[in-house]
Formats: sequence, structure tokens, C-alpha cells
Amino acid sequence: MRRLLIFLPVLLAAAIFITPLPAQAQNNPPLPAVTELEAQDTPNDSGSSILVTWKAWPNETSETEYIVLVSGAKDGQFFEAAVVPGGLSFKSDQPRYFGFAEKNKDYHYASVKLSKEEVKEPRKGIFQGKDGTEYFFKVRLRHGEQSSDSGLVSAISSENWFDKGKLNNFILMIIFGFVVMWFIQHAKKNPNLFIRKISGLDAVDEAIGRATEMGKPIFYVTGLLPMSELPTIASVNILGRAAKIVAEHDTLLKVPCYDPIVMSVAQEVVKDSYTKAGRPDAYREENVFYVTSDQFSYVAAVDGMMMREKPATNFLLGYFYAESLLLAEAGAAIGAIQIAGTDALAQLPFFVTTCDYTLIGEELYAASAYLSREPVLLGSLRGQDIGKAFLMAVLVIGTALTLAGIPFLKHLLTPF
Amino acid sequence: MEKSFWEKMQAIDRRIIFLFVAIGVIVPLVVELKLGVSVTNRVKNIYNKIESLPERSHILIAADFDPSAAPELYPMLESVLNHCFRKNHKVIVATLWPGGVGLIKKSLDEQSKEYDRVKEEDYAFLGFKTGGTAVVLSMGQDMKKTFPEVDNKPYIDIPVLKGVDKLADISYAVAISAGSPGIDNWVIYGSEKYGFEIGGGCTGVMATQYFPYLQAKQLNGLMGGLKGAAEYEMLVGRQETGSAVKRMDPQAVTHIIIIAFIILGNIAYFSTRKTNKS
Amino acid sequence: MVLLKRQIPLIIAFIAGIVMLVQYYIPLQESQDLLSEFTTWAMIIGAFALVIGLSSLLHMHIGKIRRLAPGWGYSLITVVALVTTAGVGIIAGMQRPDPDSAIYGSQAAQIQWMYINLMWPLGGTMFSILAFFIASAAYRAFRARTFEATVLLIAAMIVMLEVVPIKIFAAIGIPEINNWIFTCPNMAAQRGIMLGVALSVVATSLRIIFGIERTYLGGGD
Amino acid sequence: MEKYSTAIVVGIVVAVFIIVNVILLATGTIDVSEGNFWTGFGIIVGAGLTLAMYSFLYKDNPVFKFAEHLYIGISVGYFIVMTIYDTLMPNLFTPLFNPGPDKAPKLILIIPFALGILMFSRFTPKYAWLFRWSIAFIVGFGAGVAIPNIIKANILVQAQSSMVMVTDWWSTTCAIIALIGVITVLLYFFFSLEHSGAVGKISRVGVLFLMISFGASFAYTVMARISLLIGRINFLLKDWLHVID
Repeated sequence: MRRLLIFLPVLLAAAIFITPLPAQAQNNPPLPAVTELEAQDTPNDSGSSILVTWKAWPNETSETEYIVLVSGAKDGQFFEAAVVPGGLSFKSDQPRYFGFAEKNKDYHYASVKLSKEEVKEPRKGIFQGKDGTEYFFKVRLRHGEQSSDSGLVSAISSENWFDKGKLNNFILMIIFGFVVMWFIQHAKKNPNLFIRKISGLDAVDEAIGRATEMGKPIFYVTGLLPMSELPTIASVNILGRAAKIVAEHDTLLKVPCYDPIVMSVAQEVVKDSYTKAGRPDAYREENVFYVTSDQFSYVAAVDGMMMREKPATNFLLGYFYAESLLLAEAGAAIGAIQIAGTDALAQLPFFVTTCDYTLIGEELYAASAYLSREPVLLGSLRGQDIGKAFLMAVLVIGTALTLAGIPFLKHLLTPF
Repeated sequence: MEKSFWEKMQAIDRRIIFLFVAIGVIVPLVVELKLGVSVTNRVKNIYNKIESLPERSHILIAADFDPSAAPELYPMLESVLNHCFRKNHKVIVATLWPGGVGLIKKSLDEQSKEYDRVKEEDYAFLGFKTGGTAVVLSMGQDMKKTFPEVDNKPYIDIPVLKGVDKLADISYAVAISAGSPGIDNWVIYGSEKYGFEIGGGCTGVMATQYFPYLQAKQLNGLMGGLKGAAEYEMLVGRQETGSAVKRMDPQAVTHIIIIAFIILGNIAYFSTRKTNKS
Repeated sequence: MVLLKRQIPLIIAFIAGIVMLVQYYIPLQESQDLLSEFTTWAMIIGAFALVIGLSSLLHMHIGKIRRLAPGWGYSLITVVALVTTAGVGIIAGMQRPDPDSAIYGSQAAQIQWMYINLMWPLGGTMFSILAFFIASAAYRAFRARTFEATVLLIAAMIVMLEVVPIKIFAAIGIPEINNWIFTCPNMAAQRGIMLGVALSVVATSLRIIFGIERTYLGGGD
Repeated sequence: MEKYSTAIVVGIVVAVFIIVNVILLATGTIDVSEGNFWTGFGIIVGAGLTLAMYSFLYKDNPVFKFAEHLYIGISVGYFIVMTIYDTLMPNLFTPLFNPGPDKAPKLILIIPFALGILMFSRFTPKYAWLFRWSIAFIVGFGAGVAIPNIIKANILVQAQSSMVMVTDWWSTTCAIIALIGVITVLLYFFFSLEHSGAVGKISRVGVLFLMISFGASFAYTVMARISLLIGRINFLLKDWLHVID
């Protein structure tokens, strides 16, 4: 018991020493004001906000608070605009605004929102600023009971006409656009560009011929995306080439459609191909028809048609979802030759395993060039190859540099 | 005799395989086997994130699926909701798919009851909005403009939505989706554009498509298919109440059947090829 | 006439394309609004196109019913189901309290009953038929015929083993191998495909915008 | 003869289905009492349609054909309702013709309205070309949106995330293998180079990467598909037949 009594003061002393009591905090030197305070218009935005940045207080904890105060006049009433707790909201969190500089880890930022229009009935005690007006900011550092205010800075928010965060995207677009366009022009002068063999497309003639011999129809599915999507456009382009061969062979071509607009376009394209093949009389509008715009009723209907009409050849080209295998396996069951193609990553495995030929990703887009050998399309393809070579080089150099600890290219390519 | 068996095996009637698959599903459903699943880090990351957030954090759950994908995705929605309610987070649910509305309401009712969470105080369902990407973009700008009314009540009058003016105000989001619009829209036009952390849940077929997102940290975690759902159920301890873990039994059996068929097919292929050669 | 039939569509495509392209890089509020405005426009045009689709569908089925062609009974089912669903939905939609309320026609009770008890079982079942098809496709495709086919087979087998809850597979690290397959070679392949597709899409889009690609307009003058 | 036997089989199957349901109703397993009628009736209809769809696995038959045609009709009908009330009303008719008491009609919507109406020109052979204007808008719009978005998602994101900052040897090896994969796959897609010699060999490595990816994705999907089947079988065994709980 006596021993305990002796220990008691020691324990008390230890407790005081360990827990930072407010009494002790008062003995601390006064808090410094935040330094390197800056205010700027938020870049790359539609206006209505200002970024305030300052250097983090080195001793900050999660108890620390930075209160951003704003006013319309230097000596006017200041309102609370934002509160940043210690340990959060660093400049390094927003490379979109501040870049990738190493020292950004030591600076805080806060975004102060403003409104576009003049606020008609401002609510009392709340700051409601307007775009394009100069505002004054200071930051109050608060820790425990203590607080200290910084000096004043000011900024005006404005709209930006170009998003510099998307500059990398813009430059890539310009480069690729230029290369593709240049090669298209080039190909007009030198029409005989080489293109490698794509076995799936070499088989188109054979597949259509087979249907003719067997006296059975050909099914062509353009995928499930609407006309505004690129895989559908690629598919419709191939449909045009295939329909021409079909017309020459005098075989029945059926195009069950998922989207009414795609159906309208497919009708025009097929009709045009029949005309070009000199067989406008053989074109029947009802063979390019609308089924439904619901995924599984569409597939039930097309599978049912396949079982009944037993097409000799199926073309499944475009963008597909889960129905890819439902269509391809039904086609395999009736022994049709199947030529598939998609850039839907998730569906490629099913086409590759169940179809006779599969156009993988880019090959779908190359198909119309390959089938038509039009110089313009071949030139575009050559431009894409140059683009790929460029990307390969960027990837190799970028990965090597990044692995060596220089993430320069990685930062350059980061999209915002 | 044996040779002809392998030859028959080579060109087996598809309907025999169909029959075996059916048996492989039905039998384990009737007779419980309790085989269980193993948990991967992909799923654990989502769990840890929700677990580590302070109480009353705002969590957005984007449930973009309809009944056809419900067997896989509904248990995910249930388990994530259950976890959020247990941690007393504020839950906001949105959907870009018209077919999902009924399912979301059902799971919100059921899971909130378990922890006595109150509609509008602890959770809100923003309802279906057509437009996909456009909806996500608009939510990033101003959510009360996107959803002026929630359940015929003005957005600003709903307590649980206080402090959530736009997507950036969310502490964490989980996008459970069965296709497009879905995770892609939430990641590219949501979290990427407006800056918030997001985890995903998707059907098994889509999961591999999102691994690049995982590596690029565009998604912090991913539940893939029924197994992902079962893993989350194990993590939140809902093996008995949830449906995903139970449904993994027929999965295991059917997988064994398919693997067996593939092996048989290869044996048949090699044995007939040898005889053809000789 | 060529102007109206050929040039104007090309000009429309050019303007719509360039505007959307440039819009992406402009952060102004007006530019953001334009994206949503054009998206709505595309939706509206699509909605009108449904009439064209409907006419194609009804033309086929009503034609069959008129001619009493083989299977006309099935066509009758389609037409009756279509008219009933649309009719019930449209009437239910008109009964909603005010035009701006959130209760859409498609969410009326009668339509929801049809959705849950007809569409759901039909769609869900069609979707689930994939379970059978994937098994038969796997059986036919996964044969070690060539070196490439063997690689395909092995990768598939390893991934499938993860689901089999036999301890030995976990012990030899099947889940870890799977993680690696998906995050390394699988992702590399997907990235390769994605990069190539991106270039194709950019090139095709540019050809459309500049009027070089015009198959989609059909033929004639 | 075959047609005749099909009819018999179909007749028997339908009869069995009816008998099962009568038993279920008689024993009260499925509740169709006042208030529950639509739920109970819905389960029977759902079960019937589920079985009708599965009958396709055996072969094409009248029951499947019935379900298929019913499905098309309902889905198109549903789509019509969706289009009117979820697209046209809120986005076109309400803001243009009925914007509310204190709002001006959104006249700019006349443009898409007109482009929509132009679609109908397809009904008249003489003016069918007018629909090209609408198509041109949709295709041009899609092309314009696609370019920057795909550059971002498929090029920038993919390229910058394949440049990983790692220090341990395992991650470094992975990054290098992945890089080899991307490069060889890209080379496989080169169209201006014949796949022979060194190019052929390297692009064959790319093909191996593709094969691993396809095999793995395929196998991963098996699970998802079986989940769907489990869901349907569950419905039949639990909600309809009540043989499991």
C-alpha cells in the first residue's frame, strides 16, 4: 500500500507529461502565420472558383485546421469559405492544377466556389461571391486554443477557353490526324499500298460462295450499338462490300437489325451494293428488317431464325455483349461458316473459340480497306501503322524511363 | 470397341453436355455441400475502404444492372449495403438502368431494417435517370440539378443528402454494373473527372476488362461475378443469410464437370489422331 | 439536288463532328451544356426512328397474318403482345398525376408486372442458356490441336481451377497465378488491342468528319 | 409424321405442366388467394415461359416459338412506352410544348424535332434521301465525341498506366513482360508488314499473349454464366415448385 502511495506522484507526473493538456499548450510559443499564401483563378475550368494555396505548417496534426477567409474588400467583413484539416488537401493531390512538382506535397490548397450570377438575396453570414470580381483571402491557422491569421492575397476568377490539362490529348489528336490525313493524300498518288493477309477476310468470298452452292441464306448481324458508334459504322461498311459479292452470287442476304436507324442505313447500303453489282431488281427491303431493341428477345429471335432457315454463312461483325456466344454457338450448331469480328474485349474469346474466322479489334476496322482496296482507306491504314509505331516507341521509352525512376513521360501522358 | 467410344466422344451430341450441366447445377442446389470460397485482395480492398472510413461518411452506390444480371450483382448490392449500414455510413444509391429500380428498393428496405436505419436520414435512393454518361457528368456538376426531386421531395430537404452538392463530395463510391452505362461511365466521366475514389462490382464476364482500371488505380477494388459477391459475403459474415456463398457449390460442381469434359475431349482427340496416323 | 442529297449531309456531319471534337477541350459551361444538348438530340432522333423500325416489324408480321403464311399464328402472337403491352403502358402513363412527376409510364404497376413476370423470366432464361452453350463451346474449342490452341487451353484450365474448392489448388498457388495472368499477360493483350482500336477509331472518325468515309449515307446521288 | 409426333410430345409436355400447376394450386403451394393472385399467377406464367425457353436446348419447337414471338412483342411494346415517356416527353414535348407556366418553350428543340421527322421521309421513295440529314448528324456527332474520349481512355490512360513506378524485382519483371506483350500484340496488328521472318516470329509472340488472354477470359466467364443458370433453376425449384428453401 505504501509503495503504491509513493508511486502515485510519479504516475501523475508521467500522465501530465504524456497527455498534452491545454494548460501546457498555452505555454507553447505562439502559432506562426501561414506563409507563401497565394490565390489564383482555377485553371482549365468554366470559371466560378478560385484556388488558394499555402505552405503547410510543419507541426500540423489532424487537430490542426486551416480556415480560408474571404471578403469582397480589403477591410470588409471576412466570411469562412473553406476549412482544410491538417493532413488533407495537398497540392500534390491535384496534379491537374499544380503539376507533378515534388514540393507540392508540402503545400495545401482549397477551392473557393463562386457563382456565375449576381446573388439576388444573399443569405446572412454566408459568403456568396460572383465570377469576375476581385476577392481577398487570408488563412487562419488554428491549433488547439490558438490561432493566427495570415496576410492578404487577392484573385479574380474567370472562364478559361482551353483546358490545358487536355493538351496532351489535343496534341496526340493533331499528330494522328495529320499523319492519317497525310497518308490518305499520299495514297491517292500511290494507290498500290501493301496490306498484309487477313485470313478472316480472304474467307468472305468462299463463305458467300458456299451459301450459293448450298442454296441457303446468309445472315449478317451488325452488333448491338447504335449508328453513332464506330464499331457499327465499321460493320455497315463491311456489309456494303459483302452485299456486293452476295448480289453477284445471287444469294439471299438477311440482316436482322437491333436498332431502327441502323436498319435504315443498312437498307440503303445493301440497296446501293445491289445496284453497283448490276442487280437492283434482286434487292428486297424486307430482308433488312427490324427485330427489337431488347438484347435477349433479339437474340431469341435471331437464334430461332437460324434454327429454322439454317443459313450456310453467318457474319457477326460489330460490337456485342453477352449475346455473342448465343449467336455464335447457335450458328455452330447448324454448321454455318461463321466470320465474326468485334472490338468488345469481353466477347472476343467466344468468337475466337466458336467461329471459323475472327477479326480481332483493329482488324474489324481494317476490313473495309482490305475488301475494297480503295487507296484512301489503305492510306488511312498506313497512317494508323505509323501511329502504332509511334506509340510503341513512346511505350518502350516511357516504361524504361519510369522504371529508372524518371516518370517524365508518364506525367506527360497523364490525362485529366 | 474402345476406339469407337473415343470417336463417339469426339463428336458428342451437345445435348449430352447440356444434360450434365443441368444435373451439375440442380443436384447441389437440392443437397447442400457447403464448400465455401477463398477471399482475394481485389475484393478485400473495397471492404477495407468502407471499413476504414469514419462513421457517417457519404457512400454512393451506383447500381447499374437489371434483373437479368441480378443473380450475380444483387448479392453484391446486398452485402455492400449491409456493410455500409452496419458501419452507420450515409448511403446514396443511383441507377442508370431503368430495370434496376425495383431491386434497389427491395434491397434498401431489407438491409436498412437489419440495423434500424431510416430512409432520408441514413439513406436515399435518387431513382432512375436516363442518359448514361450525361447523368454522371451532370451529377459531377450539381446533383440537386440532376435530381431536383427525390421521391417527390426536394433534394435539399432530404437530411442524408446534406453536404452532397456534387460527386466530389462523396467519400467513396461503389459502382455495381452489368454493362454500359456502368463502371466505365462512373470511372471516366465520374471519378476521373471529378476526383473521388471508387470501387467496382461487375459480372464475371466483364471483370477482366476492368483489370487495367485496377492497375491504373482508377478502381481501388473489384468484385467480379458471383465469386466476388461470395467473397464480400464472407467478409461481412453473411454466408448464412446471403445467397452468393451458397450458390458457389453448384459452381464448383459444374466447373468440375466442364473440366472433365475438356480432358475427355483431349484424350479422345489424341487417341483418335494416333489411330488415324497409324 | 446533289447539294441537298450529298453535300448537305456531309456538311452536317462535318459540323456536328467538329463541334463535338472541339467541345471536349473547352472548359466553358456553354461547352459542357452543348454536349448534353447534342446527346439529347441524338436520343430524340433515335426515338422517332422507332416508328421506322415498328413499320418494318409490323409490315412483316401483318403481311404473314394476311397471307396466312406458315407460322402466321406466331406473328399474331407478336402483334397482339406488342399492341397489348404498348397500349397498357401508354394508358397507364397517361394516368399519372402530372406530366413532370417521376412516375413514368414504364414504371406503372401494370407494366412492372409484365416486366417482372414476362420480360424477366424470358430474358433471364435466354441469358442463362449461355451456361449450356459455354460448356459445349469449351468442349469443342479447348483441344490441344496446335501450339496456340494449347496455350489457350492451359490458360483456361488454370483459371477454372480457382473455382474448384479443392485445397491442393490453393496450395500450389492457383489464385496467385490467376491474378498474375489477369494483371500481366491478359492486360498486356487487352492494352495492345485497345491501343490499336483507338487509332482505328480516330482514323475512321476523321474520315467521317472530313467526308472521306461516306458509306453510311448509302448510295445513289 | 415428324410433325405429328412433335405435336404429341408438345401436347404431353403442356399437359404435364398444367397438371403440376393444378397440384401446386390445389395443395396451396402457390398462393392465388385474393390479393396474392397476381403474384401467384405471375410465378406460374414465369415458370412456363422459363421452361418454354429452355426447350430450345433440345430443339426448335412450337413452345419455344410461342415464347420467342411473345417476347418480341412484349419487348417492342415496352420499348415504345419507354421511348414515349422516358425520352420524348421529358426531353422534347414537355420542354417544347408544355414547359410550365413561368418558363419559355425551348425552341432550339425544333432542330432535333425536325431531324426526327425527317426520318419519316423513308416512307416516301421520292424524298427518302432526306433521312440522310438525320443520319449525318448522328454519325458526325458520334465521330466527334469518339475521338478525344478514345484518345483519353484507350491511349493516354493505357499508356501512362503501363509505365509503372516499381522498385522490387518481381513487379519490374511483370512490367517488362507486360510491355513485351503490348508491343508484340501491336506488331501483330501492323497491316503494312507481311507476317514472315522476324516480324512473323515476334507477332507470333503477340498471338500467344492474345491466346492466354482469351483462354483466361473465357474460363473466367464460365462462372458468370453458371450463376445465371443457378438463378433460373433456383426460381423454378424454389418460387415455383417449392422443393428447396
